[in-house]
Amino acid sequence: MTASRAEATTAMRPADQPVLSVKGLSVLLFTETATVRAVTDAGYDVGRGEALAIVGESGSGKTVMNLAPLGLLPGGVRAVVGGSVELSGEDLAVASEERMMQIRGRKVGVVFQDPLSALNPNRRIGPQIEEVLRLRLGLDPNASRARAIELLTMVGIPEPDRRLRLFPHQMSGGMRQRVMIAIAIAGDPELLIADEPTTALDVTIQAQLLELLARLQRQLHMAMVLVTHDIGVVARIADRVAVMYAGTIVEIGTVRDVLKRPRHPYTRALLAAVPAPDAEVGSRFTGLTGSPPDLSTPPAGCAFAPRCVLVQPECRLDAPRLATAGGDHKAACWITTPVSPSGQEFAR
Amino acid sequence: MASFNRRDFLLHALAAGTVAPAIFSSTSVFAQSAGTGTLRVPTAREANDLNPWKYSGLWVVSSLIYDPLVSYGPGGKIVPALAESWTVSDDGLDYVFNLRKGVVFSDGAPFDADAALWNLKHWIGQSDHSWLSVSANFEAMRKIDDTTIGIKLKAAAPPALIELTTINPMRFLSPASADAAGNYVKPVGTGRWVVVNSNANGSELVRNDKYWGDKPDHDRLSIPVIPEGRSRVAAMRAGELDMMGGSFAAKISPQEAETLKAAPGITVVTDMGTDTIVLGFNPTREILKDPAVREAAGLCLDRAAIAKVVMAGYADPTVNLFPPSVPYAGRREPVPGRNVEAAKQALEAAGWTGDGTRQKNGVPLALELVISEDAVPGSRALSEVIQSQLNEAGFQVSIRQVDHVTRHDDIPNMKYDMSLFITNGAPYDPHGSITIFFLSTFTSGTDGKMFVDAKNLDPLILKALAADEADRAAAYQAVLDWLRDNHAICPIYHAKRIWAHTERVATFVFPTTEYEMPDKGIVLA
Amino acid sequence: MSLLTVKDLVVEFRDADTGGVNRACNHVSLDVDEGEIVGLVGESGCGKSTLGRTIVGLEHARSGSIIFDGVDILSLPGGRQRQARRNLQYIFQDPLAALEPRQTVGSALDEALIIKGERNPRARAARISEILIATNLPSGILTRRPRELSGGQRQRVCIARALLAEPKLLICDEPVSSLDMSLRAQVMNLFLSLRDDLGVAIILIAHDLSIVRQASARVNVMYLGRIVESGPSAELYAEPLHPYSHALTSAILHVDPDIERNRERTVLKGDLPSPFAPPSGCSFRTRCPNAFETCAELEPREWIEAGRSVRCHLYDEVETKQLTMAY
Amino acid sequence: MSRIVLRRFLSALVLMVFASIACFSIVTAFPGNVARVIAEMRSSTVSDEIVRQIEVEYGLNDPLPLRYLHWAGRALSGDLGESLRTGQPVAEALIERAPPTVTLIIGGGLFALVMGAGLAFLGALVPGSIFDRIIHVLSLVGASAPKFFVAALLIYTFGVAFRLLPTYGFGGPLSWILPCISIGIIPGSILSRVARVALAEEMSRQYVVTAISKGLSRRRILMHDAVPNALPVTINAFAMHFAFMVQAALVIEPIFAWPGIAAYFVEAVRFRDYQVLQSCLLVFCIFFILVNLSVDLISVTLDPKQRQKGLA
Repeated sequence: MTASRAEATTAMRPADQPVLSVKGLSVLLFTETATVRAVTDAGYDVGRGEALAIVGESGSGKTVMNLAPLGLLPGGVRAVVGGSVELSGEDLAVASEERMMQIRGRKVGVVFQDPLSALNPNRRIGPQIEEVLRLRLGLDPNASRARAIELLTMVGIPEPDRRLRLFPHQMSGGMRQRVMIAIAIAGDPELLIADEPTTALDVTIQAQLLELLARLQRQLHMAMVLVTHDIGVVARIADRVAVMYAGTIVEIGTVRDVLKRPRHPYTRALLAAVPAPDAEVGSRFTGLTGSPPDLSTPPAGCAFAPRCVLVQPECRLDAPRLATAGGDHKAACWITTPVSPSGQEFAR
Repeated sequence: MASFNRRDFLLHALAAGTVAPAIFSSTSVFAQSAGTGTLRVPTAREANDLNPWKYSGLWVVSSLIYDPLVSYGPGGKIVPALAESWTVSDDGLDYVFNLRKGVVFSDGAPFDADAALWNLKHWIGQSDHSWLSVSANFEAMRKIDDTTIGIKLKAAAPPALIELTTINPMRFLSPASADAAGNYVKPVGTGRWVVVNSNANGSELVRNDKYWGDKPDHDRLSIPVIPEGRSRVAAMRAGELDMMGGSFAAKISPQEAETLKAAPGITVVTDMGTDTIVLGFNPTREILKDPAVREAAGLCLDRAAIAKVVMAGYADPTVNLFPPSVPYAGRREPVPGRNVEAAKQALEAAGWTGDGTRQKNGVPLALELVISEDAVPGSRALSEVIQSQLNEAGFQVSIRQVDHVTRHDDIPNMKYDMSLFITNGAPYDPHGSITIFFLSTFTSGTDGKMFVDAKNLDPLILKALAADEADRAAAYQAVLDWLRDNHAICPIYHAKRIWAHTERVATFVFPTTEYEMPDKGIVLA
Repeated sequence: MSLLTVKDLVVEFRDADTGGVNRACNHVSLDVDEGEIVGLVGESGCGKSTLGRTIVGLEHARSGSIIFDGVDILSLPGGRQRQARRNLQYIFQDPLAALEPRQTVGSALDEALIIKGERNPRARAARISEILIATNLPSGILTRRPRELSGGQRQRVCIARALLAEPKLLICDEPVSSLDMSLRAQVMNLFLSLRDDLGVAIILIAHDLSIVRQASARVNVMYLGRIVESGPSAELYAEPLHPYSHALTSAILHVDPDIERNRERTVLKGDLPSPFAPPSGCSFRTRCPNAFETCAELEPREWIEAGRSVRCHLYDEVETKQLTMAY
Repeated sequence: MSRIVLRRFLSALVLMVFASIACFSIVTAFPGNVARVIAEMRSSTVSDEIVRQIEVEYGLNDPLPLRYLHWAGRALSGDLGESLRTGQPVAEALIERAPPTVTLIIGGGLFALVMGAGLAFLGALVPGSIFDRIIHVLSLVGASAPKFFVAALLIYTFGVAFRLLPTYGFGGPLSWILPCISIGIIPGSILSRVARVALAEEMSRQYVVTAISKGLSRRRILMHDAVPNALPVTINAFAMHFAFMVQAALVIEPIFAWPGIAAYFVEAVRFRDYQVLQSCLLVFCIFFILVNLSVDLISVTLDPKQRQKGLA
């Protein structure tokens, strides 16, 4: 596998170079009471025009994995990031703070979960969009205003010039999230990270925004990382999906591979927990027993072992790594996806 | 300011540049200005109303502006002031004053018989001023000629001349400065100083170039108001004041005196005080009617220790009612040491027995000592010492500290067992304190009594007050002897007069009384 | 028979500064039978929480009646109302906010029993251990504080506390929306067992439609203070009558990407209008893909047939005919 | 918004009425015979007859509510009576003594504001820097040091030891420095802490993460987002301490021999000059209420939610 990947890299034309390339990413979080290994040895690529969904329960590390390398963790949280995160071939780990500001403004756009708290409540929408246009793109006030109107139109906000004068609380949740998306795409980024973009919204609004995100991604030819816990959302708009559990990617592959032929018992359990549209009314819900491990004291062996229906004694000894389950579909499970005899998976 | 071009701006900037140093050099209104002729002396309170016929103004400031007919000289000698000479008839009822010729008020109005009588009319014989014997006994006054006036009394008032040396309401305002109805408008006198302004900040005075006598050595006198003792000491040490002190200007506590003494360039000067701190007994209280109790209290006091500890040595221990600086102060009595044993014996003999708090017929020897810091500064510390010294002999003394207003309610109404009093001092003594604190028939309404005995003491007092000069010393001595023999009061100490000055003051001369500001004889370096 | 009958309930909020009126419940009627789980769905701001809160007495009703267990609550004086609502319990969306942070689970549960009037500590302990078993909580949890619990445990503690009052009806306002999907199942299954084992009736207020569908026998769909459609949940989901219900059910995402990407979805345009200035006529008309002139002029009446009801002008013409999807 | 403003104004008015009743009753409830004090001011000799005469003259024996109405009525027309001690009209004295107090309160307030906000801003710009440590130390010292001690220390250092600044007196700008610092340093240090915490809290909010994701610098976010948003909390805290500066002025004015309203009050307390006491207390209460009112109005203006609501 190593050899084939190396070949692939050299064979890749610059145009096909992944927008985001993450290798061996680890994130340590320092909270007041403990040090938490929030992400362990994660790796994935996202190409131009591709949407990668990252699913998992809360606390699985899916948000931290995406935001920590960009320095976008919520205030007060200190993090140490290991491994490499390359954006269009540029290693973020060695970028200066000044360069990071440019990268954040121009190359990456981020949409956060709760649009109300993600916008400054005491400033009008206009300045909040325009400041990035002026400071990062160097537009003059007239141009930035025109561009802001254009952006609001792009995200489907009617009467954009009037809306620019509103405060966040004067808009609905859906409108606010559209504003947030407008801000995220303002710098014409190559990568859009959407962190649970529809979770805080009503179902009818969720549907609108998923359509919007999918359309914008196609239109602007962006790479997109979509962090979500809703498998339905994944099924709707993602190309590929990575399933996270306790800070590690336990399964990754195309949406069709992962959702229709899940390898990892955790992926299977997640899918089973979604109520079926044809389930009998009044029938019991399917869920997982137990709870995720405490990442300040990570367990030996497979982190999912205590909750796993397929668990075997060896699962508790050594943590499985991602092994191919056919093509790009990989899973980290000793039982369902044993490492191929060649042992090449260990060579990383 | 419609157009403000660059040239204007530069002009303004230039002006600001020249003005700024001026602003910053006169950082405080009282800071030393370019001339060296300003003497800076603080007072603790503002001068307020300088109306010479009212009592609300600050007398130390009034004393600089207005002159009396006669002045209080050293040892209580009456010396000429606006009156060059005077005669008193043998019956003591007719006073004739020959006014100094050529004296003018600082506004140019002449001081003559008319001006003098105009002033006297404003107070003499009126009820508000009846505490002054010259006013209480006033019958008539007349202009004899342009520079001679006469005052006629109904009855003899031996202290009359001394009273005329005092400040309010005795002193003379320019009739030209009054309004049409003859009411006070602004402070204009014949004194050495002229008021430039006087407000809550303080008073600014300039030399009166029309003054009839020796004019001041310096041309300005600045009297800032600094209420806090700590701040006055700091200002003095910072070189922002030239001198300070006095009972009524800006009192220096013994502790502050020590601080000032230690500061470089500051000299602390002291003089024998003219007043006395007295532990007085309420003679209407049953317990205190027993002379043994009063005697025992006196025996318990360690006056020397009190003067040394409470007053840091700025006091002379005493058993005399008046210090020698007051006329007719009487024979000096030796200050006895403390004798608790004698006190105990005196109490035992009088029937006060028992351990701890003594009792007699089931009545405990418990007394309340009412004090007020406003009336007698340092009362608190002094009262605590008294309390502990008396307790040793079997007294039980409780201290009640009250404010100014309560004291002025309780003391005149005799709501106390013991209290600390302070004699009036020069120029009011000895007649003032003898009358106010001991004469049973006199009510000042504010001061209370140190002791009264209508039957035995009053005749002695009346005799002393009426005595002519030849008999006066003996008559006062009789009063003082009676007080001593009856253990009527416990004088404790005479506080020293304390002033401090910097090296800017080359010569410092104490004023004759504490009611005045040091002025004559002050020479700046 | 009906355990709870809400009839023509009107609840209004007045904005103190503008004086505007928000009619959060506009002549709402609702029935809950004993031992029945009834779903109440709609977007935030549609009045579903207000309805629940008014039933338990957290909001003041302007008019209408709430008949619970045969008693017309709103006709009673204040003190008696509380008494009449004794068998009604409310479960909040955010269990952390509903629990006193410094209080241990044990004392929170104990307190609920003391309020109920149980004086005997031994009896209280026994009752608490029963309830822990019923809510599938470990007994070690009694000494812990809310922050030390997982989200699912917290919500189950809230439910346990509510159950100690031996309610006949639980009103659960978004009980699982703050929980991860794996935990939702635990809590939802608990509700189902409560109904089966204890006969507790439940009003399930939620915006997660798939969960409501599976749990409740009947579903009510609310829009801007009105119940626009109600009916047996299987039928309502399979064949929604109201265009709004149709949009809601259409918003349920399928986990199979092949199905999900190829199905037709009704995506509503725009947002919920301001409840202070609802549209004339049918309040849904501004977002309705089927709206026509009448919708702006008249408020639709309620059409009822065979256990299903709908408020929509699309059914004006079919009137007596069987209610079927008319679009 | 006008509705909110009107409501605030009305409640301030009602408060003022209550405050005036409180001022009046507190002062009249003091022990001691006021009439005797008045009599003493007129003459060294006080007879019971004069005292009774004064009681009638000043209506001191009237029932309290009547006396209040009299007093309040005259106060409304600007007549606050005359000082019992000096005979000066109190209203005139208050106007005369306003400049030092106004200078002290405003100067001290400005110092506190500049010091508090400045330190907090510098601290927030580089968390954990020397400024943060200064804030920490100051807030500890500031909360415990008595005002007179701070003043004494400043007087000794700048007046006595280095003779850079005047130790007393109300004169030119240089004479304002020490008193304003003395009165402002404690609220300033408390404010620095409050503002620092408020800024830290703002900087930990999600919208700051958004701003960082937009590629903005920390300084810009601090200036454009955190500072404006931390303002209401800071202003509230500042206003509280600003209002309490009146209390500090009671100490500071006498120490620096500033003839202000607070010093006037202190002296009036000593002599139970109850006309002055009532008026000063009333002035203080009105100041308190006005400060509160302005904070309320500022908060309304700063909060777009309230502002918009009113406009709608």
